[in-house]
Amino acid sequence: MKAMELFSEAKEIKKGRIRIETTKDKVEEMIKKLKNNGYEHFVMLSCIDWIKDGKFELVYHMWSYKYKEHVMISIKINRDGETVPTMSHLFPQIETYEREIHEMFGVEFEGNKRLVSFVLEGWPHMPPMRKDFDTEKFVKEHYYKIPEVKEE
Amino acid sequence: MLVEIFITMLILALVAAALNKYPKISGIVTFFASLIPFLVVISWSQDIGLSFPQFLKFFTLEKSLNYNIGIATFMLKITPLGWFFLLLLASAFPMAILFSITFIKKNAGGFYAAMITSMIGSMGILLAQDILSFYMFWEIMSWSILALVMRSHDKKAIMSYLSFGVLSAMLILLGIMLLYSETGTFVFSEMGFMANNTTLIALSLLVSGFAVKGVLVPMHVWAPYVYSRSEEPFVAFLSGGLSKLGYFAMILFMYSVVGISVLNSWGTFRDVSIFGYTLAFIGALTAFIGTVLAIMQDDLRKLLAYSSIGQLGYIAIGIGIGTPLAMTGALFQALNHTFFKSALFLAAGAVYYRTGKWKISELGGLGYKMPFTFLAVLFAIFALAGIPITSGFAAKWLLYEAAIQKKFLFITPIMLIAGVGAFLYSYKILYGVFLGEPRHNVKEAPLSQLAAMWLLVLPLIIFLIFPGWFVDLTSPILKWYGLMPISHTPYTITTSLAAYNTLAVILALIGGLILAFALYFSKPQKVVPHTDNYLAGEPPELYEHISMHAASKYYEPFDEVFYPFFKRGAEMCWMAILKFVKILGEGARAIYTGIVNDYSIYILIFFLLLVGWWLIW
Amino acid sequence: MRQEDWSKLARIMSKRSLWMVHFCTGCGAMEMPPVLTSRYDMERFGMISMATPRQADVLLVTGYLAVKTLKRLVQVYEQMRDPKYVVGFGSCTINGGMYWDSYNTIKDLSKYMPVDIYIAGCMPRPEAIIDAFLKLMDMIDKGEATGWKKYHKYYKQYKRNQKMAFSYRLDEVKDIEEGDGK
Amino acid sequence: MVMNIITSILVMSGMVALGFAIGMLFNGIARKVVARIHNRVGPPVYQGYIDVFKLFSKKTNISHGWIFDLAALFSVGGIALTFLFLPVAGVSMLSGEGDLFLILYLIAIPALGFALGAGASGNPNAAVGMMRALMMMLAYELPIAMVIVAMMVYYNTTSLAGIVAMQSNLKWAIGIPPFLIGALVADMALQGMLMEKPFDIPLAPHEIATGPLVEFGGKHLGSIILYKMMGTVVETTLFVDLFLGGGVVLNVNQFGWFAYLVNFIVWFVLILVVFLIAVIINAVFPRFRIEQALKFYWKYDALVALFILFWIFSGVMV
Amino acid sequence: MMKEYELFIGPNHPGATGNMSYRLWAEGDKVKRAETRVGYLHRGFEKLMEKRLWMQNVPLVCRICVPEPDINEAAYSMAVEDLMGWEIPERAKYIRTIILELARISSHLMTVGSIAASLGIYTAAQWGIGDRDYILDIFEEITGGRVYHIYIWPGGVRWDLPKNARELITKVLDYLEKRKPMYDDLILNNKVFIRRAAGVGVVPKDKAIEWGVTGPNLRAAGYKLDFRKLEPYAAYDKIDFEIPHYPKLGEYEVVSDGSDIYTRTAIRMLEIVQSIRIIRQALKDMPEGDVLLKQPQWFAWKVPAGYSYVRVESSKGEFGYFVVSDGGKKPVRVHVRGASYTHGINVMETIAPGLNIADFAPTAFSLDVCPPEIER
Repeated sequence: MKAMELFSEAKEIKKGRIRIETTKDKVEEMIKKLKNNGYEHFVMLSCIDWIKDGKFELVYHMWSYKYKEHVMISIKINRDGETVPTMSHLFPQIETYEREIHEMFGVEFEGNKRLVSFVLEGWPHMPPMRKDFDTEKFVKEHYYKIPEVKEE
Repeated sequence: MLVEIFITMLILALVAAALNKYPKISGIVTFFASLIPFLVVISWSQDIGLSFPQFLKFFTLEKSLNYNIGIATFMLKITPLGWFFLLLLASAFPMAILFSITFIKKNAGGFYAAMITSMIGSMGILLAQDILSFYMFWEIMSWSILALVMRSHDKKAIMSYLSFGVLSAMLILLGIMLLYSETGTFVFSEMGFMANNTTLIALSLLVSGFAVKGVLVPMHVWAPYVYSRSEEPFVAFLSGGLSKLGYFAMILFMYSVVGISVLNSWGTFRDVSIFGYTLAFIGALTAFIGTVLAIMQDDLRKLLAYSSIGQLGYIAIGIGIGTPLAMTGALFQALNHTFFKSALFLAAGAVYYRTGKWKISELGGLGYKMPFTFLAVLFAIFALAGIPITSGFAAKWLLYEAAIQKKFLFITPIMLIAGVGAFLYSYKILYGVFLGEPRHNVKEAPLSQLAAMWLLVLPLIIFLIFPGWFVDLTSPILKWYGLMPISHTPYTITTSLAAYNTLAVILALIGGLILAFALYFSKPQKVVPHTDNYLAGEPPELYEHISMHAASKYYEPFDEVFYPFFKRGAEMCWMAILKFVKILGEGARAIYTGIVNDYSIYILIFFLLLVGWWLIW
Repeated sequence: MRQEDWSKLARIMSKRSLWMVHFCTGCGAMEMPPVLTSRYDMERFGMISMATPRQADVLLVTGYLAVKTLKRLVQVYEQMRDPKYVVGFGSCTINGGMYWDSYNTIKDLSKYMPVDIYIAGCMPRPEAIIDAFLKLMDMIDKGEATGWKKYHKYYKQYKRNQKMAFSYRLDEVKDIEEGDGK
Repeated sequence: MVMNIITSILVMSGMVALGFAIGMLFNGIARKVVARIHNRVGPPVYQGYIDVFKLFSKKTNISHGWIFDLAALFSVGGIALTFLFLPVAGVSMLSGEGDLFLILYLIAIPALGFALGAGASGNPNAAVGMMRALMMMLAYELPIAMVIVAMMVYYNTTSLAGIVAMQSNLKWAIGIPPFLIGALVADMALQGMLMEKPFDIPLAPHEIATGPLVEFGGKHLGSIILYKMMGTVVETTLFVDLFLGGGVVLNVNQFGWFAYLVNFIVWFVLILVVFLIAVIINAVFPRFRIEQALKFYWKYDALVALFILFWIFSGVMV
Repeated sequence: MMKEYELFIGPNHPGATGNMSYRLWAEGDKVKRAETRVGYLHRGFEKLMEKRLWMQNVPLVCRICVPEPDINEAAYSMAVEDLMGWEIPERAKYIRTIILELARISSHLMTVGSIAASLGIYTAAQWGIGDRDYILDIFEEITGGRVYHIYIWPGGVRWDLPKNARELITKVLDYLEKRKPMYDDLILNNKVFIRRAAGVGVVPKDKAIEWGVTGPNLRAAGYKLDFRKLEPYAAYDKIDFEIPHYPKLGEYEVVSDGSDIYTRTAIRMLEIVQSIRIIRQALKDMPEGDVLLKQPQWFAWKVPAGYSYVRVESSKGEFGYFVVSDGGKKPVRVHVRGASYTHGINVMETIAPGLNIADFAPTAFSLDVCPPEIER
């Protein structure tokens, strides 16, 4: 069945692109349902930092080869202290996406055992993809302050 | 005098057993006891026609000893063949004891007593001139080995030894009975008889009985268990020394008792008797199978056990072919094997003594920690693999030449490929134990252990440069059998096919090394630890520990190709033999259950009774 | 022959036999295959790429360097044997190039290891790369490519800078152990 | 007497130097030929000399301890020693002092030295590479051993010099039908001996980063490369001695120094041709996995060799 | 004590597919466990793009995937066009098709060469990279850059093709068609190659979609799925071409079942043929006209708020751009889905246990793992 028929909250933003806004406790159910109804390709998991609202938006992208439809399930969580249950048991590649989002945004995924460092190594500062992390300032204070090698 | 020697050794064995509480003193006493056979051998050297200098003749010993008892005559006499094998055993034996002084800690008295009785048994076998004394000493030797195997407390080892020992004893007994019924005498020299089928059966039974000691396929099944479970000094002596008794007995019965003309009368193939050819083929098969199985092992002792099987196969090839070249080769291989395999087992013991590990995959990097052990092993392995840096090559070369001389088109490639296979498991030992990632922080082995190993390695280096000396050593045997000794000088051996000049090899090697050194020296160099290895750029300090030792399942692709064949083959062999043996084993166990410890004392009592009986009559 | 003659001969020989480390640190590595293969064929000048740093003479830093890569690069550089040369490749090694404000890439390679020659551009054309290598050969011939000596001489400073970059915090780096590099 | 010894030592050192020189030249030629197949120009033919010189002139040398150093010593020393025992263009330096079996075992000395060094570095890549190298050795030894045994029995000598002498007056072994097939079998084995594709499994850069060579550099690598380069000369010469009469075309007693010159040129051309065949096969094949190589040699190559054995066997029986 | 030993394939290793690393736990010659380690190329693109104007991001995006930069430009441009609601000129669509297909050929040539090289046929790599250079020459002629072109822009392409483009491209395509039998003889019909590649590194068919496998790797597993047909972009809907997929491997004998090294290589080889066909058609059918929408103030764009996910079929698989705008001058979030993200990490880690060490690098190469698209 098509996503529009499956979920009442689904809305089509353009041809072949469907957006569903929901809450985090319903996500697992929805992904399972979509997976069983022809949406078998999990495209990616994305995170958006809406700093003005104090929210992170997690977007689960799924695609159906059958209906040629792309579904984006979007949930919003608080920027600080809110955890999300992991979905890595549904699609194996979600584990990696969660690992990356954990590292880049600091979102905690409950139940994901592999939230170890992914891209960065020994990063002591705030997760860099957050909007309040100013990369220009960091570069100026870090890399440009490393002294040149002085030749005596 | 001969009797006195036996009695002295026995008394020393009793003393050693009595000193059970003081393992070191007991060991030292045994060490002195173990020197006696060696002195005896040296003192006999002139009697068998070797021109040793006079000062080596320590004391005069009677050469023979006859006792009559009712129906039969017991005769002991030194022959060139017996002398040669006694030399091997008598040189390996003290080294095993020297090694045990620091190695054996638990219940040492029993160990030493059993070791000495096994040596007494071997001496008796080598001197025996009649079937009865031969069989009696054979049993003494076998039972004292059992006592030593019992010390492992490993059911599988004990059971397999016991069942194969009984099998062997039965085969030998049957053979002896057949021979006796055919000739009506026990004395070897009186057994002039015709070539008929009974003799063939008797000889086949005897040879297959001896093949159990000589671990020829398919009688090898017990060896890996016993070799890999018992204590190292004993295994060194068992594999290095006692296994030669099987080959001694084969030569004795095939060429002395039965005689080459009788063998040939059963049919020949290219002037080699079919009987001998079969033995040679089994030998080649043994060499190949032993080698392949050795490559697959992870347990150091098991690897050495299978490599023993593989290397002993070569001796059978030489005995089977039976030409002067082949006999010299077989005897040379026997000598090499005695020294290098004893040294290797002792080195394995030393490694265990320091690290407490047998598995190759759990060892590693000991080469820098135990450099002298490593060098001893390296030389022993050169001998084992036949690299022309030790005498190991000469023996194999003689056997190859002998096979080509007889145009053995199918045995020679098998021998060659088994020789190459030896490189594989040798490197497994070298890499797995001594090279690779250093994992154990240990000291060099104790001095007595090192001394034992190095004294065993030394002859290999001496006979490398002067293989002619060895040929001198064996020429009395060849003459005794009416064969022409091969032409040689101290450092060259010439055959009808080619010549081998060790001096040229050594000088060229030295030349090559000088050349390499000239290219090599001068620049300063920096030694880095293994942690600074190339890890595809990954800095090791980021990781707690990076495991770099690849010794586990080292020849895994090889195993994958060969395992299916050998699994099935070994299984079938096992099934057939085990079923047969289990019945015997059950019976044997029924008699011997309840005896917990220290079999040696019982053996001693048995032996005392036997000797007493023998002396009174 | 005198010592100088020998070292002159050694320089002439080693300039015609530069072996590179096979390490694609950044996107500049995309132009290395054409340089090494049939179109431009650097083997004409004796240059081939080797698998491990132990065997190689030239470290080619092909493009931007993430801090994580810099750690590996330093390891590789220290595993190489003297004399060794570093070629900085692309604008990113000079000043960060396109990624001047990226939090994860270093901006100036010469702070962390001595660079013998830079190639500008994003990314440099194969012709530019060949030209740079010919210049490097020239420098070796004249004895000017002395980056490896510099690394030994100012080892402490280089080590300090590397540590500063690795830890992402300048205040944590205080004292550097003694040593002169490998 | 003394003069004789000095002369022979001089001749031998000259020959070893020549062997190394040819080995380095072969390296350059091989790279040039492969480059032409790749559609490129390739390095100059003297590139081998430059590379070796550079490696020996490196300033620091990183070692992994004395066992590691043994590798370099044994590999160069051992291969030079092996070369001395081969008859080269009919000139027998020490080949009268040992036979083919000795040569087969002498080749193992540098290999074992190399193996020791590779193992001593403690690098897993080196260990895996060495495992593959030893298994390759086991694989290709079987067919080549069968062919060699067949030749030994046929010529009734085990001496390589003897086999070469039997083939004088252009009665090359390759002209005898079983040994024509034998030469093909041995050429397959040679491919493995020279570690050229499809049998360059021990080095396999994409899999184990050049395997045993992984920790070698500077003079250590220089020694190993010298060993490899000389190894090509030794192995191709062995092939030429066995099947192509050692390149002897003119009788030395009859033509004097001119015969030496011609023989050397013929020998050089022959080993070059044998080597180039290997190099060209190398350029267009991927490499096997190690168990595939083992199966290839023990199944197909050895089967053909067994056929030759039976052929010779029936001949001998008759 | 650990029985396994550890091998690092990469970052400084000939068997590494770029600057990434696999940490292997192996025993004997078999891999027991593998871990993909990435992050050596991380530049924080997505962060940098949030700091730059919409138009400034164009030169940035092409750096994300180095072997095939044009798909990034195309996908980013399409996402912006999607949010803006633009319809680009017809000629621009055809030019985009030509450029993307040329890029696909160049990428596939390199991949096929690398797969062959990782199995030992260095000649194939030399030829492949040598022939790829002719395509780079075309790019240079059209765009001025060899590797990074910055040619496809939001609103079309930067400028029209040069006058001699048709001859140039046709010449190279003819040459490539002439070369193809040589490649076949060298690689796909080579008996030793078949021995090495068939049945190795298998991605099972029933798991392929669930694991997120896309592109040629998915087609090698037996699905006839291609985003050029499923969601046509540029001018693909007007062009007739086939989707090579297992088991329809054309002239190559089917020696394996499913997505193994051999089929993945064969699919790539067949796709080159299809790309040549597409380019020829596009060159023939291309209409005259504008190539770029007339848009003033390149640097003052304000893109309407919204979410847009745009995918293109790259040579490695599905390449997606998730672009979020809040109506400002800069994007709020650009998230790139590289095809290698699943291939390189999840699939490799799952299929690695039991692989031979010898087969590990060829498997990684045949999945065409490209690290910069993983970590960006």
